[in-house]
Amino acid sequence: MYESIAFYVFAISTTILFLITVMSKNVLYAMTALAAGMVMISGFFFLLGADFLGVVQLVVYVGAVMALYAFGMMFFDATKDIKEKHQNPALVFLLGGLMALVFVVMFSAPIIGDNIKAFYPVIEGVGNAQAVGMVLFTKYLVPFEVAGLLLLVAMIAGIILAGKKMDYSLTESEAADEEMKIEPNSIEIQKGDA
Amino acid sequence: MLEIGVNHYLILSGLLFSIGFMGVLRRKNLLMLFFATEVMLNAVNIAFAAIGNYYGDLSGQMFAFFVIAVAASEVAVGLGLLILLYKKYGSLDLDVISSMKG
Amino acid sequence: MDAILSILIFFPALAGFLGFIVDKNSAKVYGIAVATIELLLALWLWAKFDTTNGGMQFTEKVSLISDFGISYNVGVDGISLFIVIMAALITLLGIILLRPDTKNMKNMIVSLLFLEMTMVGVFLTLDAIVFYLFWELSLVPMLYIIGAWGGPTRVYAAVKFFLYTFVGSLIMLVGLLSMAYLYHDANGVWTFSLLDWYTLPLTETQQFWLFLAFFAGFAIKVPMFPFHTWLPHAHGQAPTIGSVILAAVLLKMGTYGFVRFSLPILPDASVTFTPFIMVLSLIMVIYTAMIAFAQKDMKQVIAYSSVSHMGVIMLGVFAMNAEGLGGSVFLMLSHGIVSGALFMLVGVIYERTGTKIMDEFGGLAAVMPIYATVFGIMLMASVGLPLTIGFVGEFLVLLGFYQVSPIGTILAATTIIIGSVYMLALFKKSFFGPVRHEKNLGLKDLDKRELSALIPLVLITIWLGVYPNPVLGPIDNSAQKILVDMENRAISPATKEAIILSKKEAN
Amino acid sequence: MDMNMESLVYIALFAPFVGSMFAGLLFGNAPRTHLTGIVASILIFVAFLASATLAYHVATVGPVHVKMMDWITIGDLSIPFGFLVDQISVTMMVVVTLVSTIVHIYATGYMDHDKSYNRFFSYLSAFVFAMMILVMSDNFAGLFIGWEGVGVCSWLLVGFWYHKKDRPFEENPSISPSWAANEAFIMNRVADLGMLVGIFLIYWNIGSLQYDVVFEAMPNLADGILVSIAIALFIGAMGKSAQFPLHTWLTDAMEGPTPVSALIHAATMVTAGVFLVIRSNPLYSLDAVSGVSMFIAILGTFVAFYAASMALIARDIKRIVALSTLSQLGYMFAAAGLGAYWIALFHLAAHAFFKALLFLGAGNVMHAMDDELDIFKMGGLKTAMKASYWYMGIASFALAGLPFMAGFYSKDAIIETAFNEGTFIIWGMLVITAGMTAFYSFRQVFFSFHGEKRYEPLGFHPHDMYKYVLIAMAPLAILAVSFGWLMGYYKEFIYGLNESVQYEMSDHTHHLAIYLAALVVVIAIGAIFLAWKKYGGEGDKAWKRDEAFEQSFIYKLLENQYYVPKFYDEFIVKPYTITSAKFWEIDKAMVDGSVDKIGRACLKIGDTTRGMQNGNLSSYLNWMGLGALILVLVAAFSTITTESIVECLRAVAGKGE
Repeated sequence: MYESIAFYVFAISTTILFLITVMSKNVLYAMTALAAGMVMISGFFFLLGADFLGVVQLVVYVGAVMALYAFGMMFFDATKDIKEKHQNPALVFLLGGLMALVFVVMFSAPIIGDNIKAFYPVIEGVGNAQAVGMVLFTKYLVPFEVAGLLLLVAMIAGIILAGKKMDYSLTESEAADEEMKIEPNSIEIQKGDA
Repeated sequence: MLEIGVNHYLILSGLLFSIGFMGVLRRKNLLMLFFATEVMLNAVNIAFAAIGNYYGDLSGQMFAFFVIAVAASEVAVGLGLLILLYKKYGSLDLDVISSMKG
Repeated sequence: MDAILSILIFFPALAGFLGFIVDKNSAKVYGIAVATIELLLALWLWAKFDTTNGGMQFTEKVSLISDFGISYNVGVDGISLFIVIMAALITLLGIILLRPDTKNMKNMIVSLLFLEMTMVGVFLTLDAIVFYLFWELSLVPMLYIIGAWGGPTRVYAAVKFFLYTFVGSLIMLVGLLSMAYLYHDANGVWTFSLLDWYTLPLTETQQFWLFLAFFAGFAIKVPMFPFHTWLPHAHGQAPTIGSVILAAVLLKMGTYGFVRFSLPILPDASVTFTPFIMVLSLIMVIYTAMIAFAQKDMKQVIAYSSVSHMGVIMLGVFAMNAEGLGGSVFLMLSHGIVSGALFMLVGVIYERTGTKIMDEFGGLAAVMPIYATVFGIMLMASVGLPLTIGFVGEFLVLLGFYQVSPIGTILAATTIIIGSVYMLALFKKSFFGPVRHEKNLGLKDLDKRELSALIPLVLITIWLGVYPNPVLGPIDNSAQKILVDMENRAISPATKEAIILSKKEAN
Repeated sequence: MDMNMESLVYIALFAPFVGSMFAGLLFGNAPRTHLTGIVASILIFVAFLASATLAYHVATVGPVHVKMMDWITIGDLSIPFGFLVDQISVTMMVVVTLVSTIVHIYATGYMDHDKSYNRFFSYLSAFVFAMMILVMSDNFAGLFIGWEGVGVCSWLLVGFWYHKKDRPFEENPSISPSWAANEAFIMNRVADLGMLVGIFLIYWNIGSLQYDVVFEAMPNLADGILVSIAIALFIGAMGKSAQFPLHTWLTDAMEGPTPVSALIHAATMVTAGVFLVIRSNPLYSLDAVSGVSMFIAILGTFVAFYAASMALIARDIKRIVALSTLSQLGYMFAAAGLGAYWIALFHLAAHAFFKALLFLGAGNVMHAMDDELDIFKMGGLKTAMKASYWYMGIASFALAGLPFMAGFYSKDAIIETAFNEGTFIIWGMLVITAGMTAFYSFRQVFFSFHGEKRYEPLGFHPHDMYKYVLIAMAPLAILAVSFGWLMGYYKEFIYGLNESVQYEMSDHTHHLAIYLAALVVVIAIGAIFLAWKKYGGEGDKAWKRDEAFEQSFIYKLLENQYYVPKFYDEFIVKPYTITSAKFWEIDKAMVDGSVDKIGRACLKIGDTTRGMQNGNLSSYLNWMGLGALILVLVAAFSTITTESIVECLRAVAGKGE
C-alpha cells in the first residue's frame, strides 16, 4: 500500500522536476531540478530493492556529476537567461509526444515474457550490496576493470581539456564588469572583520 | 491503488525518456542539452533496475552501474569539450557553433 | 562462308570507325559505299537463305563468358532476314538523302553506321544478354543523332526518348536474368541462349510475371498506348535521317521482341494476355489515328500514324495463327518502307520551305508534280490500297485477328477509314487547292539526290504489293515453326486450343 | 483455240493499263499532246474487241478460267491472280469497254483545252483497268483489289481540278473537287469495311476465297453465318453503289469533269455494287438469306423513290442526271433483291448506255454554256445544238421507258418482277417512280432545249461539240434504242451460267404483262406531257419562276436532300474533329504530362532532402529524432503485431478445442 503511494509520489515529482530541467530558461533552475530529479530516482532504486544502486546513484551521480556540472557552470556566464530561438517548436513537441505515446502503448501491452530466465538469480537471504558485490566481482570483473580505466581516462581528459590557460578568465568580459558596476580596484578588503 | 507492476516502471521510464528526448531536440544551449541526455540516461536506469527487480535478476543493476560509470566519464569529457567550445565561439548556442555548413 | 552474319553485324561499325580517317567532304560518298556493301551482303544472305526451312540458319556460336553461359550466338530465320535487309536498305537510302551541307557530316556517317551495326545485331542475335547489349547500344547513336542535328527542343526529346526506353529495358533485363535463373534452377546450368530457353517448361505464374517484365521493355519500344508519348517528341525534333531510321527500324525492335521472346518462351501467358493487348492495340489504332487527324504539323501526323500502324502490327503478333503472325511481320516491313518514305518526303519539303506546318503549303501538286505523285503513291500505300505493300500486311493481320475476336477486328478495321481520313486531310491541305503562299510558287521539284532515295522505295512498294511471295514464303515457314513450338510447349489446354496451326504441316 | 482465248483475256485486261502507263509515265507532266488521247482510246477499243470476241466465245463454248500467278500464299490462305470470264463478267466487260471507248473519244474533244490533258487520260485508263480487274477476278480478294482501285481512280478523277478553291456549303453543296473526292473515297472506305468483314467471314468458314469453291460450300453453312456474310457483302455494295445511308458522295462527285461522271458515276463504278450482288447470286438466292434479299429489294425501291423525288426540283443539270442514276440503281437493286438477277444485269447494261449518252449530252450543253450548270439560265438550245438535243431526247425516251426503247424492256421487266413476286407495295412505288423519272428527265430536256432563250441576256453564245465527238456518241444512241430488242437473245445467253440466275415470270403475270406495260407507258407519257406543258412553252406560255414555291417546306426539304448532308456534317464530321482535338489535348496533358510529372517529382524529392545536409546542428538533431522515432515505431509495430498474432492464434486455438 505504502509502496504504491511512494511510487506515485516519486513518479510525479521526478516527471515535474525533469520537465523543469528541460523547459526552464534559466540554467541554474535546470541544474537544481536535475539534481533533485536524480535524488528522486535513487528513491526508486530503493523501492526496487536495489539499495547499493540507489546509494551509488546518490553519491556518484548526484554528488559527483552534478558537482562537476556546478563547477562547469562557472566557466559559462550562467547568470543571464538564455534566449533560445526555436525554429519549429511544434515539430519537437510532435516528435516527443509521439515517442511518449508509442512507449506508453508498447509497454502497456501485457508482456508475456515466458522465455526470460534470470541469468544471475538474486540469492535469497543475502543483502543486496553483497549479492551485487558477488556478481560484480565474479561475472562482471572485466567490465568493472574496464569501467575503472574508462573513468581514469575521462578524468585525465577532463583535466587536460579544461586545464589549458586556466588563468585567462572566460567571463571577465567588459560587459560583465560594467553590469556589476564595481570598479575593479574599488573593493577594499575589509581587514580584520569576519 | 493497484499493485505496482513492471509495466508502471517501464511506462514511467518511457515518459522520462521522451521528456529527455524532447529536451535534446528543443535545447539550443549545449549545456542544457547535456542535462537532457542525463535525464534520458536516468530514465533508462530506472527501466534496468525495474526489470532486474521484477525478474529477480541482478544483471539489470549491473547495467545500471555501468551506465552510471559511462555517464560520469561522458560528463567529464563533455564539459571539457564544452569549455573549449566556449573559449572558441564565446557562446554555447547550437546555431552559432554549426560550422559544418553544407 | 558461314561467318556471313558476324560480317553483316560488325562490318558497318568497323567501316564507320575507319570513317574518321576519311576527309570531310568525301564522308558521304564513303558512307554510301559502306552502306551499299552492307546491303549487297544482306541480299547475298537472302540468296543463300534456304527458304523452305523455317528454323535458324547460318548459326554461329562463340562463348564469351562461359561460366554464365553468355555466348555470342547469332542466327537468322525467315522473320529476322527481311528486317535486316530493310534496315540495310533504309540506312543506305537515308545516307543518300543526306543533304551535302549537313554540318559535321563525318560524325553523322559514323553514328549512322554504328546504329546500323546495333540494329542488325538486335535482329540476328540469339543470346539474351547480347540482345540486351545491342538493344541498349542502339539508343546511344539515336540519342546523338536526335540531340546533335535535331530541331529546337531536341535535347528534351532525345533525353526523354533515351530515358523512357532505358527504363523499360531495365525491367526487361530483370526479366531476362530471372529467366536465366529459372533455367539454372531447373537444369543446373547457366545459359542465355534463346534456343535453350525455348525448351524450358514454365508454370503459369512464372510465365505471367516474365511476360509483364518483357512487356515493359518491348511495349515502350513499340510504342504501345500509354507509353507512346516519347515518339511524337522524338520525331518532331529528329532530323530527317533520324526520323526515317527511328520509324523504319527501331520501332520494329519492340514487335520483334514480342515475336522472338514473349511468344515462344511464354505461350500460355501470351494467350492469357491477348485480351489485354487487344484493348491496348485498339486504343492505339483508333486513339492515335484521331490525334493524327487533329495535328497541324505534317511530321506529327505521320508520327502518330506510325503509332496507329504499330497497333495493327501488335494485333497481328497476338493473332496466334500463321496468317496473323506472318501478316504482322510483313506489315513491319511494309510500315518500315512506307513510313520511311513518308518521313523522307516530309524532310524534302522541310528542307525547301523550312516549315512542317500544313497550313503553310497549299496547292503543292501544281508546283511540284513529281513530288505530289510520289507522295500520293506513298499515301495510298500507307492507307492500305491493294496492289501496294500496305494492303497485304494489313489484310493478313485483320484476317488473322478475326479468329481471335470478330468485334476487335471490326474496331481495328476502322483503321482503313480513319487512316484514310487523316491521310487524305493531310494531302488535301498541303497538295490540293490553290497555291496559298506566293513563296511556294518558286519551289523546285525533286532533284536527282532525292529521287534516287525515293524511287527504290516506290518500286518496292509496288513490287511487294503485286508479288509478295518471295518475302511471304520464308516468313510463313518461320511463323508456323514458332506456332508449332508454342503449341508443343503450352501447358494449359486453353492455349493449345487458341493457337491455330495451319493444315499444311509446318516443317 | 484455247491459247489465244487466254491471251485475249490478258489483252482485254491489260490494254487499258498500257494506255494509262503510256499517258501517265511518258507524258505525265508534258503539255497537252493529242497522242495520249488517241492511243488511250485505241487501246480501250482493243479491249472492247477482245471482250466482244470473248463474249462470243463464252456464248458458244463456255466460260474461260485463267490463273495468271499467285498473289498471297501464307498459312492456309492462298489467293491467286485468277480471272474468270463467264456470262456475268463478260457482259460487264463488254458494257464497260464499250462505254469507256466512247467516253475516251468524247474526252479527247471535251478536255481539249485543259492543260493536264495527259494526266486525265492516264487516270481514266487506270480506272478502266481497275474496273476490269473488279469484273474479271475469280476470287473475292481480286474483287477487293478492283474495288479499292476503282475507289482510288474515282478519287483522282473527281479531284482532277484540284486547284479550285473551297467554296462555302451554301454556294456550292460539294464545296470543292478535292473535298468531294475525299468525301467519295472515305465514304467508300466505310463500306469497304463491311466488305472486308464479309471476306474474313467467308475465308474462316470456307477456307478459300475462290468464287467456285465458295459458292459450292455456301449451302452447307449455318444460317447465321450466311446471313452475316450476305449483310457484310451488301454493305460493301451499298457504299460503292451509293445506296441510302452512303449516297451523298454521288451527287457531290459531279465536281469531276463530265466524261468522268459519264463513265464512273453513271455506267461503271456505281454499278459495281449491283455486279457484286449479281455475282454472288448463289448466296443471295438461298432461302436462308431471303430476309436480306427482301431488305435489298425494299432498300432499292426506297432509294429509287428517294432519288427521283430529289431530282424533281434539282437545278444543276449534272445533279439531275446523277440523281436519276441513283434512282435507276435503286431499280437494279430491287430486281436483284427480288431474285431476278439477269433482269437486273440487263437493266444495268441498258442503263449504262442511255445514262452515258444523257451525261455526254449534258456535257455538250455544259461545254456550250461555258461550264454553266444551272438549267434556269438555259432554254431554247435546240436551235443551236441540234445533235445534242436529239441525243438527249432519245436518251430521255429510253430512260422514261417509252415502247420499243431500251428502258421499256429492261425497266418494265423489273416492274413486272415486282408484280410477279407479289410485293405490290414495291410494284406500286416502282410505277410511281417510273412516272417521276419520266417527268424530271423531260423537265430537264424541255428546260434546256425548249422554251425561252434565257441564256441570251446573260451573254452566252452556245455552239455544239466537235463533229467527230457527236459521231462517236452515235453508237450509244443506237444502243439506247435497239438494246431492248436483244433481251431474248440475252436471256438464253445468261441462262447458260447457273440456274439461280434464271428468273421466269409466272404465266399469270404473262397474261397481265401487256396491261402492266401499258399502265407504265401511259403514266410515262402523261408525265412527259405534264413536263411539256409546264416547261416547254414559249412566249406567254413560257415557264415563269415562282419564288413562293421555292420557299415552301417541300422544296427546301428536297433541295437539301432531306437535310442528310447537313446531318452528316453536324453529327459525324464536327463531333469527330472536336473529339480528335480533345484526344490531342488529353494526350499532351495527361499521358505526356504524367511522364513529365514523374520526372519533375524526382527533382522535387531531391530538392527537399537536400535540407538534410545544411550544416545546422539542430536540424540534424531533428532528422535524427525523426529517425529514432521511426525506429521505435517499427519496433513497436513489430512487437505488437507478432504479439497480437500470437494472441489471436492462442485465442483461436483455445476456442478450437
